[in-house]
Amino acid sequence: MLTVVLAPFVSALVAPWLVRRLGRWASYSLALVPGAIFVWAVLRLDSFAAGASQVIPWVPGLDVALAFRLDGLSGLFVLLISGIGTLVVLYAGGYLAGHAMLGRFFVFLMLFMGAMLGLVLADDVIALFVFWELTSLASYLLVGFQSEKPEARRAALQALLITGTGGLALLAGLILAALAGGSWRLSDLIVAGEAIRGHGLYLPAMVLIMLGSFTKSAQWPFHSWLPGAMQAPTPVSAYLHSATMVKAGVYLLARLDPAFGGTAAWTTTLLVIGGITMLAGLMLALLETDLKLILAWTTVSALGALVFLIGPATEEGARAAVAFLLTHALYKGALFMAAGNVDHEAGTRDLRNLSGLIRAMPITFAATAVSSASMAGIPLSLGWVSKAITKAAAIEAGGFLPLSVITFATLLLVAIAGMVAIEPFLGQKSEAAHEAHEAPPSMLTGPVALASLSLLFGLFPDLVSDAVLAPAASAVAGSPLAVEAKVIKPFDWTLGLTFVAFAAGAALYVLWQRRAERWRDRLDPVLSRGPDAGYDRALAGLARLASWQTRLWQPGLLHRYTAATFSVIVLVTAAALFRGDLRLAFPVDRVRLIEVVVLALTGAAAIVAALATTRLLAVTALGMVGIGVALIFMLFGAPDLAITQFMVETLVVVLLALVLVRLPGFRLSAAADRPRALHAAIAGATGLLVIVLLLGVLAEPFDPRLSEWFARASVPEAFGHNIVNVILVDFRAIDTLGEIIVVFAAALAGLAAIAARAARKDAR
Amino acid sequence: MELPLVLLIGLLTAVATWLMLSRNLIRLLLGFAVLGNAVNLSIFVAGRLTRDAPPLVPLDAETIAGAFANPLPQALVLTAIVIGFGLLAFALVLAWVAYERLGTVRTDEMRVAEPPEEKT
Amino acid sequence: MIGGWLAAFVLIAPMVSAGATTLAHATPRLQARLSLVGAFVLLAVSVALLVVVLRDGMVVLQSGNWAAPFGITFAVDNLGAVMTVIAAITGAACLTFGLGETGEAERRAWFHPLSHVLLVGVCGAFLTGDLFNLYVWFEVMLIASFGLMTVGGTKAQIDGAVKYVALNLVATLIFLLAIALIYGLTGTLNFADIARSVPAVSNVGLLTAAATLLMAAFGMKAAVFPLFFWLPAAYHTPLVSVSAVFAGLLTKVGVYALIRAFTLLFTHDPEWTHTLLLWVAGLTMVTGVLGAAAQSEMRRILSWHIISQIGYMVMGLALATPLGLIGSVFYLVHHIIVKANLFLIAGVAARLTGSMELKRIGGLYRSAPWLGVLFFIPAFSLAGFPPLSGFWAKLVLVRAALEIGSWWIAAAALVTGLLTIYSMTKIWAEAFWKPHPAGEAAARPLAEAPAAMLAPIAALAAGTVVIGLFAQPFYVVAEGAAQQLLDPASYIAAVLGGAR
Amino acid sequence: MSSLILRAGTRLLAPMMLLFSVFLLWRGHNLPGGGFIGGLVATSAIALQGIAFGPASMRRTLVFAPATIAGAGVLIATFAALPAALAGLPFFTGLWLKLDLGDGAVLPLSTPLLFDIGVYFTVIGGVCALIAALEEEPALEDQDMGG
Repeated sequence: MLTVVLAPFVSALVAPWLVRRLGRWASYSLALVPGAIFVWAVLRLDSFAAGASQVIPWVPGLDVALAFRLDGLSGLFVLLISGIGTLVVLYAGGYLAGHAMLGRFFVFLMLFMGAMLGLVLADDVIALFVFWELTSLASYLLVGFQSEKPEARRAALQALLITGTGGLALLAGLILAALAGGSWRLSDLIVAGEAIRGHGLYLPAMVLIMLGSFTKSAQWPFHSWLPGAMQAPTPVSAYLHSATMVKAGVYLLARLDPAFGGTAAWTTTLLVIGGITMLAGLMLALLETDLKLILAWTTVSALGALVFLIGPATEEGARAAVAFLLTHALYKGALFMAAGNVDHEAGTRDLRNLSGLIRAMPITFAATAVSSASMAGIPLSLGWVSKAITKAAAIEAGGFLPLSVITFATLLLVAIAGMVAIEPFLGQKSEAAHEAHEAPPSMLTGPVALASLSLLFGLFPDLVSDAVLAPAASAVAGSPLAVEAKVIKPFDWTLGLTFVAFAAGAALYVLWQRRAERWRDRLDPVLSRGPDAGYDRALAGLARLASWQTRLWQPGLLHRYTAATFSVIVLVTAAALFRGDLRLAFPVDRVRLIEVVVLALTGAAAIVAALATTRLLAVTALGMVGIGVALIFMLFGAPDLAITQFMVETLVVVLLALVLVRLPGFRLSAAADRPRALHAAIAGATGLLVIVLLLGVLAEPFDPRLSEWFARASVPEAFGHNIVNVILVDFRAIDTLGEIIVVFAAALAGLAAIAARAARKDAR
Repeated sequence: MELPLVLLIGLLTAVATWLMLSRNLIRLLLGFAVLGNAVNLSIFVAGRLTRDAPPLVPLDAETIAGAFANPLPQALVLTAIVIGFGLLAFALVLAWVAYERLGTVRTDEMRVAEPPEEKT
Repeated sequence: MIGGWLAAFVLIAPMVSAGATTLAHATPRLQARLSLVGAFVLLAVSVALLVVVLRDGMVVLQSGNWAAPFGITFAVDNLGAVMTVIAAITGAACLTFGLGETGEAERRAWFHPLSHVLLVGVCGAFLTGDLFNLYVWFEVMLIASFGLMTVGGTKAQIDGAVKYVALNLVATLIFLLAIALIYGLTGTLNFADIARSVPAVSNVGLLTAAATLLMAAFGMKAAVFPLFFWLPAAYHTPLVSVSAVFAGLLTKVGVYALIRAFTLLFTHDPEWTHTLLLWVAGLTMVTGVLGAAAQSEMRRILSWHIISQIGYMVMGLALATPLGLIGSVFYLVHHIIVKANLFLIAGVAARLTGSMELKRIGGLYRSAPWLGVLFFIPAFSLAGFPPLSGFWAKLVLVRAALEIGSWWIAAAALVTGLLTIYSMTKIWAEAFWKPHPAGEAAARPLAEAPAAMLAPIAALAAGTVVIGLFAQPFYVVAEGAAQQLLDPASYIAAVLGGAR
Repeated sequence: MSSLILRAGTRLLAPMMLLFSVFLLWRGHNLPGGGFIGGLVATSAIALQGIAFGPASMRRTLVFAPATIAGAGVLIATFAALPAALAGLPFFTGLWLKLDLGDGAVLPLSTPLLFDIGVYFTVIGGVCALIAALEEEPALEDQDMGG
């Protein structure tokens, strides 16, 4: 299975090369990869029910493995991903023939394919997440493929941010689920359902995982990115936004249904969110005139329907979900490709400019018609079969409300099917239709193949019901199920209801053709406040918050920075003092006059330095402070320090003089420093804190081990009588080494700065 | 005898902080110099003060007989003094270069790297 | 013995390089060659040291043959050795890049020696086992960074340098004051000896205050909230190779010091220190990433992201669980490589399009697709996208937080990840996807960038991918480092046990 | 800055200070002094020279470029740490060679002394580099200040 997942990644790496070498044949060679995977999966149909696993260690330290598991549900997905993938690769070869960046397109597409296969096959929680995020990433690049268009860039970002938000929630949710279930394998978690549902982390894990699924599968109110993603080239829409990526969320919900399902929270949330999404999507589809957008909204609706079906966590629901999953993938893939054909060949996909295409594009029309029929659930199509299963599920789930929701959805879908299949193709030839001609074979293979399958499975549902749908439904339900799919059913009142819905839908289509324009105008102000605008508002709000807080922290004024730094450090350190009893010492024994004089003069000099307004006075006062400190060192037994301090102070004054003399006409005026009270408070607090800290230290006993050892070892072991110097050049020579490097580097740094001054001539 | 010195350190710290909060770069650097002195004295005090002999072993002896000043803080302070000097020397050069390139030593007028936002 | 001398040579190599490049500053070509050779020698030595540490355990060097705690001890555990290797990698990459970037050799004669001095300081800080010695290496690093800030000499650089210098001078003195207090309380400077003495200090409040002061000093170096001001004020101004080294290494030395201090030295009052760190971590992440969201210049965006990422590293430390520390170590390694690379890529992008300002550039997607690949890898690694290195780092940290029920820090980490995606895609959309506002020809092809600039970028990107795809060995090293960090007793025994 | 008295005084004082600095360096291991203090004294002497006779004379006194001297000092100090490797001892272990000069006088040569010499030169080179550069750079004219 690792090979299956890796194959598309490898082919992504060679895709640009293939395109350059083989030109238009590249798509055929690339299609071999998903084609082979499809064959691989078909050959393994028998083992779907039993399930097959493969575990390759990846990061054992974190218990992360490349664990794969092929069962009914993942098998169904693998078939869809590879099967539709093959058709889409061929289709893209025609759709984007001659495009300058076709190679790059295939890189992204194959990358996505690999990620998607990994996602559905992964049996490891983290591996699943890895592939999940990779699909988001690949979709970002695909949606933004026409990157010169600002709308494409916006749509790509919106898709990434919304699915990314969900992705992060999902990560947290999956980790919590793994902690609750005690394993990082999905197959273990599914078995540990009872433990998970009883765990304290169940609810947060459920909410977070749902958030991830809902964003990925475009559930209300996170759906807005999906219509936007129609900025992608049509092959992408046909692949990602119908059959694969958007179904990832549904896949995850279905996958975890045995572990998480069955609680009131799970069922209610999924029914409500799925129901809203399903109906809202259909109604919004009616308001569109862009063929692709209509399809996008029906996709949103279909995803809602799938969530709605998974919600009750019943056997009927599982059957219905997988049946509808397959149905939708087949018809929606075909419809998107057909819409792409119309766009490609007639130059527009706006319904208002399209009609009468049937002459020019008969094959496209046929594929569209069959697929639309399947979408509407007309008899003899696969849609009809899955609708029956769905209705059974609705009845089981609780009768009236679910059933009426589904019937209402049928009604709307019939009208939409009319918009998609009848409006562009029948009637008088529009201007665009005169120019149009049928799409090339590469672009017809996909829609025709998928539409044929809709028809074939509609006529002979047994072809898929046992081999594919039953194992998949079993995986969703967590126990073995059979799927009974019938074309002909005994007549009862629900069947009557369906035919009533068909009739009403047809009527709605006829009426709607006249009224639609007015409704679109009327609803526009309402819809422009929807989640899509909410996304914009959120982004703008984020930008405002960001720039506000950046101005707050980072106003570009050094004195604010220093003030904040000192304040924070003083406050936090002072607060820490209260972590224990503070003892202070006040040692004042036998103070000598000379000490007092030196101390007083040093303090006075410091104050003068602070208040000085002329350079000379400031420098002199600073020198006085330095000499005072040198004298203090002298008084307390540190001659080396005193000499060093004195010499350094001299050189500082020399440097100060050399620098200050070069700053003509400037005064050290303190007048500009406005918030004096605040600064004085900070300065006072800092001084006070240092006093308290030092007096506290002095109250503690001192451990003189080191000094005593130095005194003992200095002469016999290091052959030096000046202990300070011995410390400097021997005991702690590395300090001194670092210190001379500082002196050395200070010189170089100064030279570099002076060179920067010379750079002014040619500077920016 | 430590108390008066600690009070002086506190005073130096307060003065230095006050100077470092200034918008004038030269005053800020003066503040750094003063604060450096205060911190060096703190290390000195933290090693405990003594008026005893400096840490020099008599040339004819193996060890110091009586009490002596703690040599370790002295070595540390010596290192700190030189490092502080290196930093200050560079900072002074930088102040001069800043004045020549930016035309000011007032930090609130240095707005090249973080330009104030235009009001829109 | 071999290990000890290897540790010594980690310092000696850049020191000799610094001296030699200074002596050769009149002959730029020779200087550049010496510099590059020196950088790769350092890399070789540090890798050898890492191998020895991983094989034989901690390397303890009692310099001058003076037993701890009297002399200065170098104590190299997994963390120190790994950091040294990463520093050497960054140094080699950025110096190579610098060959392509720096032009007028005379004016920039001090670029090479100062870079090596910077590496001396960084490596010294990673190796030392002595608090005051750590201060010295911090200063070495600092003064070198001061000089490097000004190499090139634009006005913005001088302005940035003023703020950078002023605030770092404050940090320096705070650090020194903290050392004074800790020395006054424990009477010693050796890490292991301090760790041993801390429980004996009776005045806990004072000890905690000293620890907090130390935290503030290291926090300033690490640019945590609310002490990060110097970083966004300066990091976008110097030469690209310089800001890449800074971005990769400098703040991380602060994080390293925080980790060292609050796993080894001060674990006496975690209720205060580690709670404080946790809050700091969360606020650092969020303010940093919001700061990035407000910017529209590549290097300013990246600079703010340094801050937010520092938050992640501190978060792992604050959680103080094995997994948390593994996360911190992993994050450090991943981040240095990725962040240095992003700065280098920004430099190439600016060279090809003429500006760092996103409004004024674009078109790289068409003109330089391979640069797009090279950007995509570190950018999405930074955002924590799998299967790149940043994903594992984030995964470990989030899992560590969730395991002990620190919900809000996990949430902050995830939200920060999302906003990181936002600003990385901003750069991507504006610089790469968007057509260049000055027309298609304004974006130059990648071939116009010198190979010396591209080679290190490609190498670092490859490293990011390798860490991502083959995370296990890196995880094991991080795990070993975390185990050592959580076992101060063996550190103390290794240092004070008389090993010579 | 170039008064006659200063020049005459410097001519006398500077060489003495330089000699004294070497003396401080030498005796530092046993009495107050050492590489730092010696280096600082020597620097003062050379700075004095520079103030009295201008930076050119300062550079003449130094013979080599100040940055080169500082770089050499760092190298000397670094190399002082290395001989221990030959003796199989850890980094920076002090090695002593006590030359017997006869008459009981002993000339102790050691790696710590070599190290201190490195310190001495680094301090001289480093500080003089800055002072010389500052003295040589002319102040720019005021009207040019916008840059």
